[in-house]
Amino acid sequence: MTEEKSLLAVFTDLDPAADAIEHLRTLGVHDDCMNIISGIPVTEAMLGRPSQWTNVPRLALGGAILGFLAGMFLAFLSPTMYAIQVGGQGFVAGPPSVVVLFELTMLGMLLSTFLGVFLDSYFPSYRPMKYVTEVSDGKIAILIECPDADEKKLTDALKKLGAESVQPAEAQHL
Amino acid sequence: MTYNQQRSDKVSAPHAGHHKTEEHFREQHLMLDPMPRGQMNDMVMDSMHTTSWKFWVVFAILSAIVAWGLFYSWGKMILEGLGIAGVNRPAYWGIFLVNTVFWIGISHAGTFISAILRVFKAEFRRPFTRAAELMTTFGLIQAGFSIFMHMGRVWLSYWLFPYPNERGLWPNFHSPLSWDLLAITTYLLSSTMYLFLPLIPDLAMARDRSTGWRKTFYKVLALGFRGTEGEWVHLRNAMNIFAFAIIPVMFSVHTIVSWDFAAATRPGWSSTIFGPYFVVGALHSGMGAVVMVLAIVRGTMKNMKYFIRPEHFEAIGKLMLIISMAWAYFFFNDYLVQWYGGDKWTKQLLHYHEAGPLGWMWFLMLIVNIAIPWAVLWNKKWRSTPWITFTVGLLINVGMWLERYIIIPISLSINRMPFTWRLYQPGIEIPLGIGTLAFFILLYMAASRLIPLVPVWEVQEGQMAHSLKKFGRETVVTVSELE
Amino acid sequence: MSKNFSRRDFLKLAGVGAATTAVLTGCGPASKYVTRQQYLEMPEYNYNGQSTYYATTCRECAAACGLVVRTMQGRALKVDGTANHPVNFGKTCARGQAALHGLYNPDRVTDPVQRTARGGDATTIMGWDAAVQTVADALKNNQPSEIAFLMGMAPDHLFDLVTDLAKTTGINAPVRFGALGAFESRTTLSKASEVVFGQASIPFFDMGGADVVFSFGANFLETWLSPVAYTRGFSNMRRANHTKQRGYFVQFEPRMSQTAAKADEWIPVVPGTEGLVALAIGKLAAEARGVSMPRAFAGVDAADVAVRSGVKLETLERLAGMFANSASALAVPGGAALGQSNGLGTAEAVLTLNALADNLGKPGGVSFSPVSPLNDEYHRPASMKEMQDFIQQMAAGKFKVLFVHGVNPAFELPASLDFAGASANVGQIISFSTFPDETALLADYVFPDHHSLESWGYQRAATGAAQSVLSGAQPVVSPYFNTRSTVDVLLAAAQLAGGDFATALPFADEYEFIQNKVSVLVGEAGGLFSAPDLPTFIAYFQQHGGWWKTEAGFVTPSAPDALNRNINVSEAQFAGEGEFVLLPFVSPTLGEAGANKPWLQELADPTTTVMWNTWVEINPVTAHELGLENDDVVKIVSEAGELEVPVYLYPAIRPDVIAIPFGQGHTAYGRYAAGRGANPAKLMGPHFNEAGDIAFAGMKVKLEKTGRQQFLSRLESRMGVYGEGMGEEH
Amino acid sequence: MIKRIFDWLRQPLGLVAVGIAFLALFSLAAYGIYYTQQPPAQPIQFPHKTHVAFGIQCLYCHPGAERGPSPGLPSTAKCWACHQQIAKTQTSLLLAPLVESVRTGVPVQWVPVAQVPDFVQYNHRPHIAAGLNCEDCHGDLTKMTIYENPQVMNMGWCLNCHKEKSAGNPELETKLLDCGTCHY
Amino acid sequence: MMNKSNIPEVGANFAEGEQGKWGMVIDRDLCTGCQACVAACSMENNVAFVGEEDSGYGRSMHWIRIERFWEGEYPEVKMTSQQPVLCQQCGHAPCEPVCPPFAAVHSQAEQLNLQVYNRCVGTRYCANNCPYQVRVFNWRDYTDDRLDPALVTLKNQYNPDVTVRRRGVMEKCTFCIQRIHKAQDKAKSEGREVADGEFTTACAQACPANAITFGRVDNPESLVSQLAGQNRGSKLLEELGTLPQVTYLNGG
Repeated sequence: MTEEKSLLAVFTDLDPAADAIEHLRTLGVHDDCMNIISGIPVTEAMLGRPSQWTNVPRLALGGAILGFLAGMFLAFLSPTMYAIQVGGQGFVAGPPSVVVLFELTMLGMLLSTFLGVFLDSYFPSYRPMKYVTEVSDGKIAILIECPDADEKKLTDALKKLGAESVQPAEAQHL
Repeated sequence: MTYNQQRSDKVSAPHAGHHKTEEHFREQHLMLDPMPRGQMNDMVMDSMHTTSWKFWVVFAILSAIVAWGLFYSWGKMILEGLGIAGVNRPAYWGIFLVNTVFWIGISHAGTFISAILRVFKAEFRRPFTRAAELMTTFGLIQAGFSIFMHMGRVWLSYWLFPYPNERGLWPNFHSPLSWDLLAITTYLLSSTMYLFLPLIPDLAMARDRSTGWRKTFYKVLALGFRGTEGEWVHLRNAMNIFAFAIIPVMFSVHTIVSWDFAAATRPGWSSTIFGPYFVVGALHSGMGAVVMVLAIVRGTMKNMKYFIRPEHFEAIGKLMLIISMAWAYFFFNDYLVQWYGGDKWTKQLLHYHEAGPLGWMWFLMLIVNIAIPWAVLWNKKWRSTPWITFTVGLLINVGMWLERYIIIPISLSINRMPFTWRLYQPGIEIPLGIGTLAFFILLYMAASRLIPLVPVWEVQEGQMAHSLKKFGRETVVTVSELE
Repeated sequence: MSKNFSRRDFLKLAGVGAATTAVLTGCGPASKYVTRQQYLEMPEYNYNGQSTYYATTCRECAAACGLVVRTMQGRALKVDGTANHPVNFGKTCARGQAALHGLYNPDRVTDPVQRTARGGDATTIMGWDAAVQTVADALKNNQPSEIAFLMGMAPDHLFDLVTDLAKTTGINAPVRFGALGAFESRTTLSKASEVVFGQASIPFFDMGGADVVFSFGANFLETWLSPVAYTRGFSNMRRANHTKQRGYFVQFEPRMSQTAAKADEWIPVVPGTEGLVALAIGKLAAEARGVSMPRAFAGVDAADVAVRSGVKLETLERLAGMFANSASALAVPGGAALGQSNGLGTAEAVLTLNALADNLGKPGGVSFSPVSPLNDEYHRPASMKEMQDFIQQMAAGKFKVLFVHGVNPAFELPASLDFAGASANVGQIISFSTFPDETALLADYVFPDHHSLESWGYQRAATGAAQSVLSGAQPVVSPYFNTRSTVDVLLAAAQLAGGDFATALPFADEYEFIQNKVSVLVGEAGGLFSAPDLPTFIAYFQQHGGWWKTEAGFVTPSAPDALNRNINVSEAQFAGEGEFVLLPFVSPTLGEAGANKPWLQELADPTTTVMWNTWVEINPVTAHELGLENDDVVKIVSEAGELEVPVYLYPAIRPDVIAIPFGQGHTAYGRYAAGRGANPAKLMGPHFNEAGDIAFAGMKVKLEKTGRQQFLSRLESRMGVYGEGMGEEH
Repeated sequence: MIKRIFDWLRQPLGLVAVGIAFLALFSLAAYGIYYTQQPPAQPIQFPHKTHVAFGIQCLYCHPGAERGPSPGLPSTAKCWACHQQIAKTQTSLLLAPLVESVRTGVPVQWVPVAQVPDFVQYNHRPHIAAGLNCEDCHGDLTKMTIYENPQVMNMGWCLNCHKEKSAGNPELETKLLDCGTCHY
Repeated sequence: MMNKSNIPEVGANFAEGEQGKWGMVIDRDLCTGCQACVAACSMENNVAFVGEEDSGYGRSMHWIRIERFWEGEYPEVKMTSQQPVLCQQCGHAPCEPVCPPFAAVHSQAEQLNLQVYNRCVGTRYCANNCPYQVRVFNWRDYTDDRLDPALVTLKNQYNPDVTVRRRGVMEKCTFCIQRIHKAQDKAKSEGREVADGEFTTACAQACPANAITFGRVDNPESLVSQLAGQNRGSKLLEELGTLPQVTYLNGG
């Protein structure tokens, strides 16, 4: 096995970055070996990148179902665990159950959406990571995983394509 | 109205038609006044770091007020009982619940701006979504304080939440208060999450340009966010889900608050329109509060004049005007039906509202909630002026507080047992109410120095999407659909 | 049962009380554990956690209602009426209910004390031996004529004991007094009864059987004579059943009292003209009946009366017709109507109406209550005039020693009689008061008696019962403080004093004295129970809470010529200057001595719903003319004194009359009473009616604004009771 | 200013100080809770097992259980009825409080252990009448010196038994699971 | 005033037993407003007194209050018949469903509105929702002898059968449920049913005018049922459909 090397190419503008990605692909860098780091949300389409898979909507749906079930428990099961009559109403409140179901469904959905971001993005993570702080100044960084041998070739190519800087990426504490 | 609007647009724009220059657009619109990202970051960081001595003086005073008004007074009340408050028979609910409803109302503005305006892609929202979202969270905290203050045995309040216990007893979901608890909890949690998600990239930005304890603080909060494609996608997806889902939650919260009253067997309260009436009322006070916060932030914080401009006040002023009209509509709807078909107790109550010893409150409420906004906000120039909208917002908040005061303790004074009618005179509610207000401001002040009040990446995104386009002789603003 | 009741060894179970108030949750007492003191010796009839009930007699007023007190583990928990007691038949009034707040009052006199200086608070605690010695010395070292006893109204065993003592030793006969008796004008009533019916006694008005009741100022639903018995009578009158229709009740009174509020008709007569109204009704009723005009009513001119009394002639005629046509009409004199300078004439006129109605001795009419066992006549408490004489004797230095028990003259007597001033000339004053009242403050010694619920005794019921009643009292709990029964103190002191005193009271203790007294009933037939011997009798006596005849024993008044004598109702004289007639009345909830019981203070006055204070009732129209509003403090100036009281705008009072409740305004008497409200006795001058009762309603007063306000605590709403809320539902 | 405090707290010494402060607060709270839950010492270390071994019935000393809410604690007189015939009573250190109580007439201050809170209206009689034995709730007294509750006497424990006993009998269920049966 | 017989379709929906078990009849024509019931109730149920200031501010804790109104003006003024208002023990009580922790509940066994003091957290919603305004709240610690030394002696009177309430708790008339339980317990131990009139509430027991009658309304033979059946009976705010168990007899 050849040793893997990481490169971080920093671009100022969107277009050179998109060009660079396209060029890298022709240089044999697979899409999976590239990652874009940006300070503002740059859609995949803008850079001609394949669509990202996200579990967040599915998790949200799952959470909503769980929340709904919890609501079912609170609205329909919990009153029967110690049946207490109030105001001549049934043990299980009718219309109010809708309120309980709604609130808990929404709570489940939103909580799991939130947690979904954490799960999908591996938050929180305080380990050293490959990053340049210029990103938050609006630069677009391309993180490339390549065999050791290709480092020189790619660096040159990227430089030529307008990269502000290309450097080996070291994992560092953010 | 629309006609007036258009006309005033024309009149107030000095370089009408194709004479509008790019400078003019830059000056008018933040979105057309782009700035390098790094510079914008510095401005925001700068605004967080800059604290004058005045800030600390106010901070100290507010801390003292919170310590006295909130914690000391509340502790005293817990030890001595609610007797030191003004609640009595028949006004069993007093200013505590007025404040609860008021703060929940305030909290509606944040969601309205950051969720509804996001869903409808109202671009003027961008610089102050976070400022509004912070109000939601902090307002809800005050609402929580108020509702717990209200309880006679607050140390047992955990009984209101569902948890398995040896008695087999669960909360009573027949009770509107139980719905309230669920709704407010849901709303508080989701609005906090919704505040936090868009904050992550900005925290990462702050992390990248901080040192010392701030660095640790932001590092912990930024969770290791870098801005990779995946992170952005997950975040955006989540934010979209939130933006859509939190709207019904928001509506449900104030509707359920209104059901606390509407579900009761009391004259004046049993009104089917209370749900939307309360929601609109909440937006009314919420928008007023947003405009107040924006004016203060713009006036006191460094670099904020760049982010918050008259165009924003103008836009919010328009919203305020519309909401004021909606509120007036619902108020009249509620009043008319009660007046027309109400039983003798309801009629007695209406009479008492207007002609009772606190009748001035009723009239003042109508003046500041309807008359003043209508008289002022129709004018584009006036509503673009921060101090004018600030004043109107302040008055609306006073009016909305009075509205809740009229609905709760004043309406409670009249019931079906005339032998028990009695006035309500607030006692320790006043320091406690001032304490919650001070605590809200204090939290806001602390937050303004700890987290970026302006969502930099959202502003940047917006500026990316905005451009000028010429149609024939006319230069107009266009917005690209980036999302 | 032996006489040595182990019940007397009850222990105060302090721990139980603490446990009762133990943790609810949250910030409760520090520990959930409370030590519990168990009985040293458990009485054989007692079980843990089980209540024991004792029958006794209520001594919150002189009516002698029977009580059953629920006790548990040595604590008295609840007072209720004795179910078959002829006075109250299981019922109680609010004051009886609150007796326990007297028993457990935090301000009781806890030990026998000697006062350092009269009027001061400083006392030194002395032992009971020294206390008994003090009493013995007081008896022994003074001439019998220099020894006086001032006692409460109740005709009880202590009164019998002191009477016996007086008979044997020649000390002054005990003087009995009570403010309630003064406000009821008992002397006037008994004098009038003597004049009209030939017997000096309190007549009994059988309301339960009457169809029409005309009450002239008698506030029998509040404090008058025997309120529980009369309320029962009222209830029976009102209750329609298959044998009788609902009775009709008319009250003639310048101010709508609680009693008048229950009347079907309230006639606001001019104060002092009640007697004239009675005469006019008599005349018109006689006319309506078509009988020959009785001499008693012949001299009155109804039209003139209508003008003077402010009652329309048509009203008089209508009421007279009602009175005449009723099968069973009843007229009742009492209250403020008799507290006028012409009170005796008024009482005579009203009693004579009964003769016209021909109801004497009949159901629904007037009779005399049966005389109590152990007693052959009605012992009338002293009238105010007699009290004035007594105080003059005090002032003249005639008494070297004064014993006070069961009465609080320094508070209850009009300030103008100057009891406090006269007391300075009494060598030694010994109070047996249970509470540190105003009189106890003037006394050199306070030797606290047990609270009535801790005491033995018996009491005769003067009126209210159909039967002859001797109501028995027994301790329901052991004494809570270091108090001692006054009878025991006197018995022991008498033995120490020797001589006549020792021979007059040859009893070891109170219990023996009572046994001795009731022993005459042992063989008595026709009673609730009969017993072969004294111990059995005593056991039953305690079990039932007294002894009474099973058959009603009303005495029919003999009034052969009641209708044929002249009745002189003179013009009422009003003392003092001013535009208002002052009408003091006894607070229905507080009575004369209820002010130290917090729950009585917190009860809403039945008419005004005011709590914890004194007020002056003014007609709203008059008040507005004077520029007065609710809660404005006014100064009431009479010839005898002045008083500052907040205003209550009372819609049902004559515009020329103002009214103040009596019962508050204590300067001592414990934390709940002292410094609260005002005492109208300060305003009363020494003016009497022909019978010697004080003309308490015969005063003119002036009102002066003070400009201050004092918020009166009311139960009622200040905005919802005058029909603002469209009145009530029905 | 704040920064300096933060910095100081991040030092090892600062962290130790924070830890100590936290521990001190926590142990204070824990001790407070523990302290209020400790029963005070009984005046006499009453050996239940000895008395039960002699064959004395529970109801002999606690007769109220059969009749009403409270079973009661024995009076001094009841103890003394037997103990005055036992020579050791006068000399035993353990029984000194009893002898003292008889001599002075001051009752012995017992500490009730099997207590329900004030807001629970508990009545022994129906439980005995329903056929429960003392040991069903109070444990095996043949093994105890001073009585100790064999379990936490809380509402869940009460309810468990009430549910068990009333299962299948709707009328009894209504009665036994009604809030008003115990709380008023 | 709606008559129940006018709305049979609603009445038909009432479940069995909702006509109640215990009931009371109060004859307003007999009530003299003497406050004996109030005093008796307070003594029986450990009701706290609150002092002058609080009682004047609508915080008095009476479980019964005797209402009276004024009609007309002098001299035609009339005080309306006294109306003792206590908890009406509604069959469909508005106070119950609104209590979040189940502190105001309906007793299935006794068909009463219970207030479980120890479960109450003091939201006071029940009191707001009570059309009769008969719920009273412990605004302060009125029963703590550490705050009021007078209670050290006064608390000896407390009825051990009734919980002593502390601050922050709602309370109300219980129809003397402790007496109900005691009577039932006694009857059960003697193997019989509770007889009509065997026991009564503290207020009814004290009432000198015999205006209050208490008993089983589900027993047509009982005195209270017979009195309630009179045509001069009405219930308070019956139009609200709360099914109150207290019948007021009006007029003569």
